[in-house]
Amino acid sequence: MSESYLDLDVTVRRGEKTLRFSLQADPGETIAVVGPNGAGKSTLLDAVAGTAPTEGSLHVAGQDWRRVPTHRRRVALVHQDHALFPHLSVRANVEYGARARGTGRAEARRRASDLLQLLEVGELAERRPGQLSGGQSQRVALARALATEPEVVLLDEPFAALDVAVAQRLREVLAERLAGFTGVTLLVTHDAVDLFTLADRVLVVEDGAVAQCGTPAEVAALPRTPHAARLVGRNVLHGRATKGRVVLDEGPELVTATPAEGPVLVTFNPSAVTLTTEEPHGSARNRWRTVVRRLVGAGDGATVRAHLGPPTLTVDLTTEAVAELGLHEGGPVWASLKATDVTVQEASA
Amino acid sequence: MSESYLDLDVTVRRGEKTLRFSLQADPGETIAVVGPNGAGKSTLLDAVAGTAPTEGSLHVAGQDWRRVPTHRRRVALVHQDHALFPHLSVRANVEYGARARGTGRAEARRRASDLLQLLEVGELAERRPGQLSGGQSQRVALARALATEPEVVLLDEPFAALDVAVAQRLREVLAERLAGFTGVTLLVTHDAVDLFTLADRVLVVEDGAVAQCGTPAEVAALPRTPHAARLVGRNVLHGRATKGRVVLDEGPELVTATPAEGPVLVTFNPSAVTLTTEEPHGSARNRWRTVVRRLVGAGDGATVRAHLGPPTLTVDLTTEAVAELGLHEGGPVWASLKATDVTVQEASA
Amino acid sequence: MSRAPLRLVVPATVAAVFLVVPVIGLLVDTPWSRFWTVVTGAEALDALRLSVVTALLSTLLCVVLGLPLAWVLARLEFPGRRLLRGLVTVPLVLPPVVGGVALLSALGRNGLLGRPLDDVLGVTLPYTTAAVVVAHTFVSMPFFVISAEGALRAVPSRMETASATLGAGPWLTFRRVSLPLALPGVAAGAVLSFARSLGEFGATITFAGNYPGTTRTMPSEVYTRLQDDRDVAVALSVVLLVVSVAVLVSLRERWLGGLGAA
Amino acid sequence: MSRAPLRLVVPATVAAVFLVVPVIGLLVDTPWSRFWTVVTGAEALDALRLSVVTALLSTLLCVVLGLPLAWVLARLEFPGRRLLRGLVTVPLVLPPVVGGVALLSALGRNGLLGRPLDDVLGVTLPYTTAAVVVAHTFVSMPFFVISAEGALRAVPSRMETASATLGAGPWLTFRRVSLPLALPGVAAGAVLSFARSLGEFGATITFAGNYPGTTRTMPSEVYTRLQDDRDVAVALSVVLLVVSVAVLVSLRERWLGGLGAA
Amino acid sequence: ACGSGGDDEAGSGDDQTLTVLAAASLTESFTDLKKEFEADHEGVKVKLVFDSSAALAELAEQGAPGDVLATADKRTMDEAEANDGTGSDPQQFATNVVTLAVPSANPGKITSFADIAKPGVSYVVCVPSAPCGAASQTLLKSNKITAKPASEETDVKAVLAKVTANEADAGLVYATDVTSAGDDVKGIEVPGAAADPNTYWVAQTSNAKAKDLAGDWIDLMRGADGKKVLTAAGFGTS
Ligand SMILES: Nc1ncnc2c1ncn2[C@@H]1O[C@H](COP(=O)(O)OP(=O)(O)OP(=O)(O)O)[C@@H](O)[C@H]1O
Ligand SMILES: Nc1ncnc2c1ncn2[C@@H]1O[C@H](COP(=O)(O)OP(=O)(O)OP(=O)(O)O)[C@@H](O)[C@H]1O
Ligand code: MOO
Ligand SMILES: [Mg+2]
Ligand SMILES: [Mg+2]
Repeated sequence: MSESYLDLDVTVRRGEKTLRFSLQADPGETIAVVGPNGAGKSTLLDAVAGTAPTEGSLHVAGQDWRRVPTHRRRVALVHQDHALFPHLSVRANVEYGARARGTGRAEARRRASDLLQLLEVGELAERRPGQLSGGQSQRVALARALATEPEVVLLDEPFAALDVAVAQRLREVLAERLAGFTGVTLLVTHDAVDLFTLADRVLVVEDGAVAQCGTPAEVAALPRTPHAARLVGRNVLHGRATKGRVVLDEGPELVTATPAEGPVLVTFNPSAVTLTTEEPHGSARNRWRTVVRRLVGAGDGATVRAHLGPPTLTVDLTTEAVAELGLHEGGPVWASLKATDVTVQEASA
Repeated sequence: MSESYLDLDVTVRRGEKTLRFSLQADPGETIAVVGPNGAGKSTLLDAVAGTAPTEGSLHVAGQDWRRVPTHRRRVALVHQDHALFPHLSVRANVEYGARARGTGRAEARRRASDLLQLLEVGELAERRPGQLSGGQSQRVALARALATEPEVVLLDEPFAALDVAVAQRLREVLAERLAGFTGVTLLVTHDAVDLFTLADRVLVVEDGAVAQCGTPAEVAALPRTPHAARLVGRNVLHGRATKGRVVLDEGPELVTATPAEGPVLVTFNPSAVTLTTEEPHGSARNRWRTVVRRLVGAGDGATVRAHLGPPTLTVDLTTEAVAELGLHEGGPVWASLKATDVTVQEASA
Repeated sequence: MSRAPLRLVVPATVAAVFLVVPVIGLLVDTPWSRFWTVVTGAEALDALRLSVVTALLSTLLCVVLGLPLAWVLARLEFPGRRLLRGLVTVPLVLPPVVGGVALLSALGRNGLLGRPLDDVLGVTLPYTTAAVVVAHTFVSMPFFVISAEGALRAVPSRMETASATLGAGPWLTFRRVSLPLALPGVAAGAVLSFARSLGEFGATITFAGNYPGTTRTMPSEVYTRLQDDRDVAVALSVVLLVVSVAVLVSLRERWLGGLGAA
Repeated sequence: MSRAPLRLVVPATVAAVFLVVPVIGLLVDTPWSRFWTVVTGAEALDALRLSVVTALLSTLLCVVLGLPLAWVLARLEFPGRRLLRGLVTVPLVLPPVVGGVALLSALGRNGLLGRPLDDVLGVTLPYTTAAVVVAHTFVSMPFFVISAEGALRAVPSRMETASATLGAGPWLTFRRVSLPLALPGVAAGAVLSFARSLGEFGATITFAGNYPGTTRTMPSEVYTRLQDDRDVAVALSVVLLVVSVAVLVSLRERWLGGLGAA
Repeated sequence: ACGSGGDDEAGSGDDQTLTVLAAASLTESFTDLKKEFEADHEGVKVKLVFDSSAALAELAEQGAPGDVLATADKRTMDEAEANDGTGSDPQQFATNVVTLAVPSANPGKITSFADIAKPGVSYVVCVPSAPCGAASQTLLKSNKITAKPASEETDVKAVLAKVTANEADAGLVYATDVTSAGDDVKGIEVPGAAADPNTYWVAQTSNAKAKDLAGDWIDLMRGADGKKVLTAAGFGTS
């Protein structure tokens, strides 16, 4: 018998690949699952829901779920492709789960109406899924999952097709719901915002295995995989370290403040990089002549992507700085970076 | 005969709704199509592709496309739900378009291999779509569309299911492809990054009609719909203006520098808001006592969502500022905003 | 809608002509002057009523028993499934008269099941109206099972797993998801088996005989009248034809309407 | 795989028993001692060969003509489509003997099409092997068309529009997308029509006659022998049964294998 | 319930119903006799069950409902008797003579039996296993005709249908068939046919419930009224 609310240690076969996950979670926890495409995030959810053939152990609330068929596991799953029933109205789709678990007709209907209202698709209740836009169908799928009373909530990129405003509002709606929820939520996402707005912990999955598990702040500060690093917005470079220097796999050398040996991952924030038109003479020990590859302005900040040999740096600047430096795509520029701003860690993948 | 490369003025019926679009585009232009869920973005693409029944006029390169059946229109469409052929391998899916348009077997195969490689799914060529993850299938759909030689490229949220790193790389790949492309590209997106990295112009669609059309910078500076404003990251409030003051629909009054009358949209950047623990005594003419609703840290910046009566403000701060102010969720705080930082425009919707 | 390719429209037209012209020929040959007297004769009406009732009953049996069988073949993995599917196809290829002989050997007074049935319950099946229904069902159930199995197989398994994650057990999933999604194919199967029952002759006459009022269905009536008056037989066939198309149309709409809205 | 609900397994078992027991009865009644002599008789072998060949040819015709017809019914909007579908169903409900009469009235020497055919081309169809194929096709094509139409309807229209946006015209879309996706249903339809052809008796004997070697198929042979020696008839039926199941299995695998990989 | 209900209605349990199993070629004459019989026996209903003689013999052997069995040849009656299907001694009640039928238009220009051997003439016969076929074989042989038929039909009505529909130039049928076809066909005598007619037999079934009525029916058939009806249909009743 396990001590955690959710205690999982499973292997799943997908074609020739074998994926292996292990995870413990406490009641009320929301865990963001992140990782590159094809890492196995959806597969992990399938394993918990019992919709993929699974070996190993899986306990929820002290119950051995490997002996419980899918329809008796109290899960709520939002499929990545929604999987709405095409022959049922939106309302009937949402009522389905409650009805299947024995809720009365009136109560199921009330719950469905409330949820559809909450997700701002109340007026679509009588439509068929084929008559919905992508984002509308995404919201109905979310409503359908939330209409049941699950022990485990499994959300596979629930905000992917949503417009910004709705996504933001739904994050808040979900945050409120999850705050009062005593089960465990697994939320697959490619959006860093979800990590910081919804998650208690982040599970980083890479190549069919768990690569890291920690609080959002921990993962943001010290991401262990290139994907996690990029997700939280850091620059990521690969190289080999010897005595405080890192020879990048493609490109120049880099001076760091952390001693390390062997293959490493070097990460630093986009705002840690300073751009100048003249060669810089400050304290920054790393300086490279590069070329502005792309210049992107969003709101009143700007992002510069600069070539550093083949690797590309992402640099954040204010719009004024861009104007002052007279940056333009294809133009030359000096980039400098303090050794102390660089994080070095052993390469995990 | 029209003068633009793409000249479109159509109405499309969807259920009881009638949608109406009009748009002119020059050769080589990439137009981002943005708007809330259900606004009609996918429908616009369908109208151009000829896969939705359409009235009105539609000319491409001087040809009347309303008389051209879909399969003779040289379009490349990435469906929001991918619509890969489940019975064909990934490779055969990608070869399909080229083969249908008469390209030889070897050439089609070469092109498919190149594209799959480019989109980093080369090793999945022999798989069936049912054996792909969500993001893998998204990339295959993109490859399939790009393998043809279209006059018009229609991309419906092509990066939606992609992981951050891949999305970023594919944006660059796409940017390069589109740079050399002489046709017109319509790119539906919910991500502001796409506006600034890929688009020459932005078409804002709202409730089945074009609400705004301009360069990304124009739309970012003066978004005409709440959705566009939120997309580019601005705070959006609704209210009624009288003599330089705006009475917000829900919440306090606001002083602005722009004279206006009647219903208005008030927008300002998250970084224009200053937070203090004491009542501020500076030049800022708008100041409110509010409560920190959520506190979100990403990388080394932080976003604060604060209650202003019912409307919520988004405020960007540095992590240090958060620590200095001792902000915590539920804690009180003063927000101030200069009248000159506020943009006022007549409400369009 | 893009234009229809000639490569499809031309053979389709040939097929339609091929199927329709003989029916027209039949209508041309019909003795319209005597038509009314013929079709309102007591015997003809009896046979018609019997045919429609037994065909509907047998369709009902096909659905009630055949749908579960189709589901088992489509969804369960068990040893001998391929063999079972093969065996289910067998009545399809049996000439109907032989089907009747086979039914006698199974359910006749001295049959494998017929003898215990007779000894224990005192029920003899052959030569009764029930035997007509049994013969129809035996001949037409394979049509239903094969159509329905194909339709059930075509239901995406994602739909069924989605239903399971929402707490629906296999039975509820079958009833509320798989069956509605497979409905067009299932309905087509029911149409096929109803039609086959209506036209069936060989197995019925062999297993159930040709007793007016109890086992003489329209095809048997037509066969009988073919012996003495070909015109009457043709007129009866036309009636069968009209009635069955009418039943099919109303059945199809009632059924599809009813289940679709459920 | 979750457990099978009894509500489905029990009726499925009843259905399977109902379909299988008569076949077992037939096997029990088979005169095994004379079996070999009977089935290797020249007449039996002739009839068997003829049956298999004509049934295969007619299945081919059903597919070649019926598939386009199914597509037209499933995908084209035109006035009279519902009527056409109704008419296509008619041969299904016609008792087979009447089907034969109808074919004679259309394609016989004095038939609507038969007379011009005879006058102009000097071709008379009845009593030839071709007539057997025609009779089989007439009776079994509706089975194919209804199954195939259902399967084509079930192909999501998104797949067809996706194909069109990739530059594929309706014909290519049909060949490379709609047909492969509908293949299970289409194959089931072909199985049904092949099986129906193999067992068909009434229409064949009426339209094509019963001449050994050219038009006497297995069912006619069986029927003929039923008049004088029931044992022989049963033995022949068993042969028909075994051969047809063998053909079905190999056909099914070849076809599904072949097209699936295309 | 349906099973036993059907059984009752089929009539063997009810004295007021007489069920007659009759060869298909007797359809017209027995339908006439039924009217006469019902007029003579108030409250009695006659059920006529037509099928091939072999199928009827099978019915009698299986104990299917039926009081009287009338077959179109001796062999099937013998078979029924041998398998305990009969409840009284079979009696011959009619004969039928093989005749050549040609369409009234006579496309083959046939005037004698020997003409069917002319090149280009298509004729049809019954299968040898059917009674009419066996008789035809004998006659073709005795008349030294070797030309092959276009088809061997399973029963004589199928042969007649081919001739009436003008699909065949000639067909070997029974005299009764020529009579029933009326103006559609012409009959041509077959040399030697009258000497070796086909015989019709009748008996009570072993399962007969309405034994008295069955006797009455057999008497009617074999009496003057029966002979009149049978003769009118083209049977011989000597
Ligand atoms: N049926 C299958 N057969 C073979 N391989 C499969 C099958 N289904 C999935 N896979 C593979 O298993 C791996 C994990 O897939 P999964 O869907 O869990 O990825 P994911 O992390 O959800 O990715 P994404 O972000 O793209 O949705 C992928 O590499 C995928 O290609
Ligand atoms: N078949 C249909 N019948 C009725 N209404 C439909 C149908 N298809 C789409 N709609 C409606 O038409 C509107 C436009 O849909 P469309 O798919 O173009 O939206 P969209 O802008 O692409 O949204 P999203 O961002 O959610 O993908 C929506 O309100 C949708 O509900
Ligand atoms: O093939 Mo049949 O008995 O004539 O239906
Ligand atoms: Mg996934
Ligand atoms: Mg859309």
